[in-house]
Amino acid sequence: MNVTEILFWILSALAIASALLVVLSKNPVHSVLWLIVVFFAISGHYILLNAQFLFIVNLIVYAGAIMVLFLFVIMLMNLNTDTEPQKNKWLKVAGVVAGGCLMLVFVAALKSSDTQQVQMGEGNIGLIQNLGKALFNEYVLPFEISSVLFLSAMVGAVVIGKKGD
Amino acid sequence: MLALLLILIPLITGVVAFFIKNEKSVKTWALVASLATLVVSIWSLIHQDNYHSVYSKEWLPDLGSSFSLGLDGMGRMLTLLTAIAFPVIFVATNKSTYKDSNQFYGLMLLSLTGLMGVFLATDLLLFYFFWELALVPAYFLCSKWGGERRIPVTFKFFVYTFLGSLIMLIGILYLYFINPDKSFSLSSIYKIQLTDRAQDILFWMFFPAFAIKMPIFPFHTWQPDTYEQSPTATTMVLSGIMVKMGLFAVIRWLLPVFPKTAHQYDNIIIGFSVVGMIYASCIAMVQDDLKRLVAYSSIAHIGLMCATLFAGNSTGTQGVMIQMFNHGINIIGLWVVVELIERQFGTRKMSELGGIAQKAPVLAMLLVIVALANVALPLTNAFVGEFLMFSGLYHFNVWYAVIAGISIILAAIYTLNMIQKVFYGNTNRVTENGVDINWNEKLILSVVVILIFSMGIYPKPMIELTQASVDSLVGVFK
Amino acid sequence: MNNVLNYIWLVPLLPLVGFLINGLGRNFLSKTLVSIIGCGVLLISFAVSVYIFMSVKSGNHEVVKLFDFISAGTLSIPFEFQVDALSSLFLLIITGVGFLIHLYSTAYMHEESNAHFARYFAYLNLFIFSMLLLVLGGNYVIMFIGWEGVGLCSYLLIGYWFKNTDYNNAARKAFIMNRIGDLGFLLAVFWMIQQFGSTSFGEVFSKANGISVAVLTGITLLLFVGATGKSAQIPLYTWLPDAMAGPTPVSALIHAATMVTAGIYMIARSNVLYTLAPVSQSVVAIVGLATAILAATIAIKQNDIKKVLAYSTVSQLGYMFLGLGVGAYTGAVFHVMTHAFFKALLFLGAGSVIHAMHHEQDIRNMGGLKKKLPVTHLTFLLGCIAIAGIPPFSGFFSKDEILAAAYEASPVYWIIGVAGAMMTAFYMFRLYASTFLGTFRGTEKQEHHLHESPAAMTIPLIVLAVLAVMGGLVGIPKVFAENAHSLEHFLSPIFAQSEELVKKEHALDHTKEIGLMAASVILALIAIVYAVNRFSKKPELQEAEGLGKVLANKWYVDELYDAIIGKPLKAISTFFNNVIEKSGIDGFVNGIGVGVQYASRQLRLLQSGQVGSYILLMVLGTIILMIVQLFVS
Amino acid sequence: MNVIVLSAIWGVVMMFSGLFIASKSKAKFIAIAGVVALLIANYFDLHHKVFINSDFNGLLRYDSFGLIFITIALVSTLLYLLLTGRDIEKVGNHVYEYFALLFFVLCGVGIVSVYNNFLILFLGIEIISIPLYILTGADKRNLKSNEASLKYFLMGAFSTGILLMGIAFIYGAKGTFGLEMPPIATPKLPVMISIGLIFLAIAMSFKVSAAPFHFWTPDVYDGAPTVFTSFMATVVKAAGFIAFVRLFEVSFGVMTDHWQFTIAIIIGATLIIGNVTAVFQQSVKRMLAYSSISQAGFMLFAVYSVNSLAKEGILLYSAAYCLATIGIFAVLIKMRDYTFDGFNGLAKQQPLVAFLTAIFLLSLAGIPLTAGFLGKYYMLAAAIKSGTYIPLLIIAMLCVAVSVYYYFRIIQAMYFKEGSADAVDVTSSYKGLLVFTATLIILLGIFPNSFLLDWFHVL
Amino acid sequence: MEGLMPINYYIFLALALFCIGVVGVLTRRNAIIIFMCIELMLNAVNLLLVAFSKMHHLNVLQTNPATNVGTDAQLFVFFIMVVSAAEVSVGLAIIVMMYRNTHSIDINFLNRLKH
Repeated sequence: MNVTEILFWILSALAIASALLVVLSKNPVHSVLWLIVVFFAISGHYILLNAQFLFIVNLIVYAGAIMVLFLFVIMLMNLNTDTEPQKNKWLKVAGVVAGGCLMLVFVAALKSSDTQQVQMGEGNIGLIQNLGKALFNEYVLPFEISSVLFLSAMVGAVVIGKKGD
Repeated sequence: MLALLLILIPLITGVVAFFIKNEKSVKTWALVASLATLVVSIWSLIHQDNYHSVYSKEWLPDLGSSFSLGLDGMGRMLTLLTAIAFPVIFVATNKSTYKDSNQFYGLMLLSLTGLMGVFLATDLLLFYFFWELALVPAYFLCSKWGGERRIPVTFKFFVYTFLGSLIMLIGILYLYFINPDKSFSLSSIYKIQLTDRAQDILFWMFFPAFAIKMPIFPFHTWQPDTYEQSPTATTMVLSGIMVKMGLFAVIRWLLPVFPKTAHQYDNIIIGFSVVGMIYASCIAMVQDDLKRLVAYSSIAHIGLMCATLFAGNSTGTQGVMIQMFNHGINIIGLWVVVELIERQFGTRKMSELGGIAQKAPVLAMLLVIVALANVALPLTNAFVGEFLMFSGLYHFNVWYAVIAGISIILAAIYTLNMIQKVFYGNTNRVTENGVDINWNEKLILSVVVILIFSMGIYPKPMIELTQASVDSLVGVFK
Repeated sequence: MNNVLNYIWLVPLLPLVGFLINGLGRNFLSKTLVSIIGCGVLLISFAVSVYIFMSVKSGNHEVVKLFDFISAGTLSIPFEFQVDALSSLFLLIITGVGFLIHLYSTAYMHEESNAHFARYFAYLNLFIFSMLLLVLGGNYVIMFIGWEGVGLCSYLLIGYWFKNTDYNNAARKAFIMNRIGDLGFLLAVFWMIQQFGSTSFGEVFSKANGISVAVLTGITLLLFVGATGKSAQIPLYTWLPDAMAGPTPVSALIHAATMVTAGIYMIARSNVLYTLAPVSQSVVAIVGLATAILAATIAIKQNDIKKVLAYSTVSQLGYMFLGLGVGAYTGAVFHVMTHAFFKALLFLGAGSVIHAMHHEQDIRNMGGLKKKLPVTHLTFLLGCIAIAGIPPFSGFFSKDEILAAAYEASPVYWIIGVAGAMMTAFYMFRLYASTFLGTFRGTEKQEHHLHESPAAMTIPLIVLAVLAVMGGLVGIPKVFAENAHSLEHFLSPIFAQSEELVKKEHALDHTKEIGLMAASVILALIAIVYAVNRFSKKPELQEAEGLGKVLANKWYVDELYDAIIGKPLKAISTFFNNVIEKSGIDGFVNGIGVGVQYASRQLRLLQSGQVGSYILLMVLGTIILMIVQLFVS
Repeated sequence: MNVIVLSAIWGVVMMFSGLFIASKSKAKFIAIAGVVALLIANYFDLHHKVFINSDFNGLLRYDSFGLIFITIALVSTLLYLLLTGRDIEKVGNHVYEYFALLFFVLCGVGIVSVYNNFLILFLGIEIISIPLYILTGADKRNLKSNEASLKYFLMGAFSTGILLMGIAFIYGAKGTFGLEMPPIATPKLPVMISIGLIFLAIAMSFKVSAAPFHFWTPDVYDGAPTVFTSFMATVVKAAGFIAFVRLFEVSFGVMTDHWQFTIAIIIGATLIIGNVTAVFQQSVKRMLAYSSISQAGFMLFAVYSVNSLAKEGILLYSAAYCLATIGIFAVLIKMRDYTFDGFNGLAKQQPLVAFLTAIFLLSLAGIPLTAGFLGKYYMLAAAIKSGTYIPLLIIAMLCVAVSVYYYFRIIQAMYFKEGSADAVDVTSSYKGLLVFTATLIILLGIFPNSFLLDWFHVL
Repeated sequence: MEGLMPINYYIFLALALFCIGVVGVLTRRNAIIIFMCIELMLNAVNLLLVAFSKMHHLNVLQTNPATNVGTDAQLFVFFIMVVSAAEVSVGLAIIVMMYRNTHSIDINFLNRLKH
């Protein structure tokens, strides 16, 4: 029971707990905050796995930009009070049951699979230097493509979001 | 070469017909086209050599299919029947007017193309193509120019037959993959050695398509409605020729390929057919609508042919062969009469007609002759066929022949009933100012009558024409 | 080829030509022309037949093959004519009597309009043609062609006055009854094909010995079914009386002289088969006898002049079958001949009466026509005597030959037969008396118009009368003179094979035979005397009671048939049409369509529009697929 | 590669020309010019002449299969723009942006038809989806359009999650994102691959709208502006199939017997739901949505049986399907009323248009002499060749018979019913193009080899 | 040695998060929250991918110390983040548009299109 494992367990527990709270909390704003917590926990895992680059990106892009965006939208629509009326109870139950079943199936399928080890702590593939090389050598094409993707997303956002027509 | 012509002429003329807007000229055009086809098919009777009767060209190489046509005895006979039928139809319906007549005659010629193709194709996939192509124009003809219930009725007819052929399509594909030299050509398919199990499955994939087309009991319910609703010209095509497609297909593609299964289930099929004969005859007795009556009588006749086919002895098969031709002629004759009556008196209800014989003696006489041919009176063509068929059926099993024989009596009952109700007795307000038929209608009917008697008195040429086909079929079937 | 028999095809061809000319030219030809053609062709073919008859009499006979009719696989049916004693004899009867009746018709049908007159003669000629085919046919198929042809012609001629629905019904009934018989015939033919591989008489009879009796019995019985249809025997006899709807000459020709005897001809022709199948022989005999009695009883109470004659025909035919059944083939054929003479005579006489009475057929409205129609009266009387079997008239010889043979077979036959004969005598003279004797009972308008018929009608009467009187002399039994039975001698080649098959062990001794004859004659005479006294004074005008009523209504046989066959058939057809077809099969087919529509309406509801439920369904689908993928397959 | 690059570039060009050109109506000409340019670029692609020459470390794989499909897609797009370009202007104000987005979609289509790596697949699918979310919602005033767009977006995102999960498991099993799968030694499939396979299958099924992941299709097709529905239902969907087939051929082709049963279930469900539900529809547009589901059911046979026949077949089928559907939508757009009764008596007013519509419908129904028949034929042949369950085929056939019902309803309405339906602003060039499309369908139906399939072996 | 972890832990953790996300999608009605749950699912995938990358890295490490196997997975995660950012921008735009027109982002009111 070394420190890594302890951290692992704590972060996992945190991630799952706050994920549950995202789903459960009535108030959208709270959900957003809890989701940010989840992201932090996951970033913690990235640290454990020594994926530093992803750790940074995750914090900046997700926990930073994206979630703030969400927050803005929610504020904009002033949904901060728990205005959401109750969904049909049976649908809720069905949803939960379905999700549970999905999990069960996963577990049933995977429990018997041979377990391999994951390298924690060291290993330098997660470092920016390494990833940058890879990204601009063999992965330059997807990089370009993703630029097109952004372009289209941008155009779309403009088309949709532009007011007054 | 001639084989190709038989398809090309109606195809091209048919397409052209769509663009001839003037009604009179399109009628003439169609008539000329059909006569040309007739000339070619008669020509093909004279030149029976390879060069004239076989045509083959590469078409879908990687599907193992080729555009190959061939004329054998049976093919010659049926193409001749088709080629005779269309001019007759065109002349007989000359007086009746169809809106958008250019489309009407165009479609008629296209269906002629499809029928010719079916009888000529010696490649299974090509056969399937034409099999469908004959159906589509018929569908349009029926549901554009038909009676008031035409749309649902013809749609049922279309889906019913289409479904049948779809199942057949699966069978065709299986046959193709079983076939060692991956080909659809008739010769190579005849050579396939099928396992019993394969035969069983495939047989039941092919048979329904043909059974629906013929149709035999209990797949027949589309037929009376369709015949009743569709314009008589189309009804003639459907009942005179398209019905023969089913029988032809059984002879050409079913029995030789799956002889074992055919033997195995012959009793079931013959049983159904024979039951169907009695059943249809009974129903025919209580019909009031001429078209329905003829439709049911046709079902009964077809039942006999199908039963005899599966009895599979040379006598019976020979009977079926020539009966295919004769039944075509007779029933077209009947439809012509029905058409003339309906056009003149505006009704097909026997209960509303009567006493026409006084007003139209010639029509009456000709109808009586055709009707008697329909009940297979000796010296009419149908007698020869039915005699041989019954004899064949008798060889197969006495009791089938006996039961089937009852339908002879029933046929006499409903046919004479029809004659009496429509032509004899006293005139009523519907028929009181009827007039006799004019010369070209007389001409048509007398052509039919002449065919009836010549085939009835001297059937030898027809028998010799189809002899070879019969022998080969029976040979395989043994 | 100088052999006259090779010109046999002329005999049927001529009537056919007549038919075609009259039929196609019916709108152009004048009545005289039509009559000349109609009768002329027959006269010629009669001449040819006489010629052929002579050459046959001089001992040559052969099978003339015209062309291949049907040949499929092993089966080959040529279009061939069999010219021998039997057929040539029938040729004479058909063409001869036929000619007379044509002649008679020219006058009888004279009121008809041109076209219909021509149509009548066309039909008549066509009938003669088919009848000739029937008797000339060299195999059963050709015979069958004629067989159905005559049925068709009788249909056409019965329904000749097609405006009248009853007549049409009668015609239809006749055709359908015949069809039932024909089915039997046809099946027999198929059976033959199966057994002998051929239908030619020569081949069949030569091979017949080798075939098991059971099969032969079956074949012969089926053939007999055909005969009962054509020759109006139980159970298919009811059409014949109705057939009287046709013009009287037609009744005379078709329903008395020729067509109805086709059955007898056919059985006589296949005598070998019957002789080899004793069971069917006795069936034939019994049915014949039963018919004879039944018809006779009915005839007693009929008031329609033609109906009486019709039933008497049926019963006479019964006698002929009795004869065939007991192996007296010659006798049967003999009776066919004589019967042709006197029954044709009687019908034509009746026709003459009806003509004179302006289509009055009910004998209750006749009487005392003796002086008004002398010729008719005389000839009719002769005919009655002949049919009653009083020597030396023709009927006596032929009938007695049959009865004698019947006695040999079993005395019971004889007794019943004689009873029948007695009844025959009774009703014939009841008819005669109430028609010609006593006082006139019709309207004075009719009385005013009463007149003897024209020569064209009386001449045939006279000729036939002579034949009816003399006809018997060709077959004088041994009792009176050794081998004076020229007919038997003439026909012997036909029946030779059967003769040797059954060895006649004891011929009836002469004294006994004479006794039987005497008995039958005396009984007949008693019946005659009683009938004449009874009906010349006061004919029965009131409706019959009790048994009489039953007889007057023909034992209600028609009603019975309708009840057990007609109605059920109609019912079941309606059931098929309305229930099984519409609701059952078609209902099922349409039901599929409806089912799809319904399913569509239900499946639509899955598309609820709710994203939540969509995704839920997707997740469920995922789960199911995973289970299938991971744990099932 | 040319096509991908050029389409992306042309998208940008459209955007900027939007800034400089005032009139809307110019847009479609630029776009058409663009597609023509793309066709030329594609011509070079076909002959392996690439402008920007660089190796993609096996991220892309140019084979005849993908190249031919790109050609089909471009031709279809060209026809689509020619037939319905003018109707795009009617949708909203951002005409140039719409065209730009269409070009981005084309770029994505180019990507997914030649991808050789899960990463590219993912990006390609996204690059197709995101513009489509927008185009679906393009008609901003129309609530249906908004709703469709939101539904499409939510479910699309969800399916993306599933796709990624699948990819993750495949990666976990084999350690690379390359498509090629090392042959499996064990008789039982490793669990991780199994799960990954299922999730990928589900995600792709979603994209090609196969049951039970089809629910978005009717609503989105119905809600989206008809012009864009036409594009979505044809080119995009076909591209989805190409991606699907490629994925299952290259990655899972070695282990067919492990997953064929699962796919068979999807096929059966898709066929039944698609056809049966279409029967009761009243709106032709919505009926076409369901018909596209049922057609997808048939195309799935190609996924089921990954063999050469299947690949030829899916090409032929998608060509036939795209042409016919584009044609029908082109006619539908011109109609005033989208219900079946809206077509009553069209044959009177517009005999030619009605006739051509009939041909398109016959092709969809799979009547011989039309390309639709041969497409179905190839599918069946491929399925039988790779050994299939006869019941499945029977179901397929029954479904075809059912499909005849709803396709022929239009024919019946046009030809056999009385009515005064008319198509608005039908120009002769429009008619000419329809004729051209129909001719293509017929030609493909009679001479598939000389017009399409021979390239498959040549290239 | 120190710092090894069975992969299954990560797998189950990721799956748990994934399923929680699914449950959220199924049970909430607020479009934004549903969208957030989808983001949660994506993050679960990211975590899993990173874990796998390290796993494969370790596997190869024994044979080849200088390997960089596993890089691709981390790059993949990077792309996922990129794409999801794009998606978020578009998605939020759509949601806002919806909100403008109907003043609600409750998916239960999205039922104009059905059947």
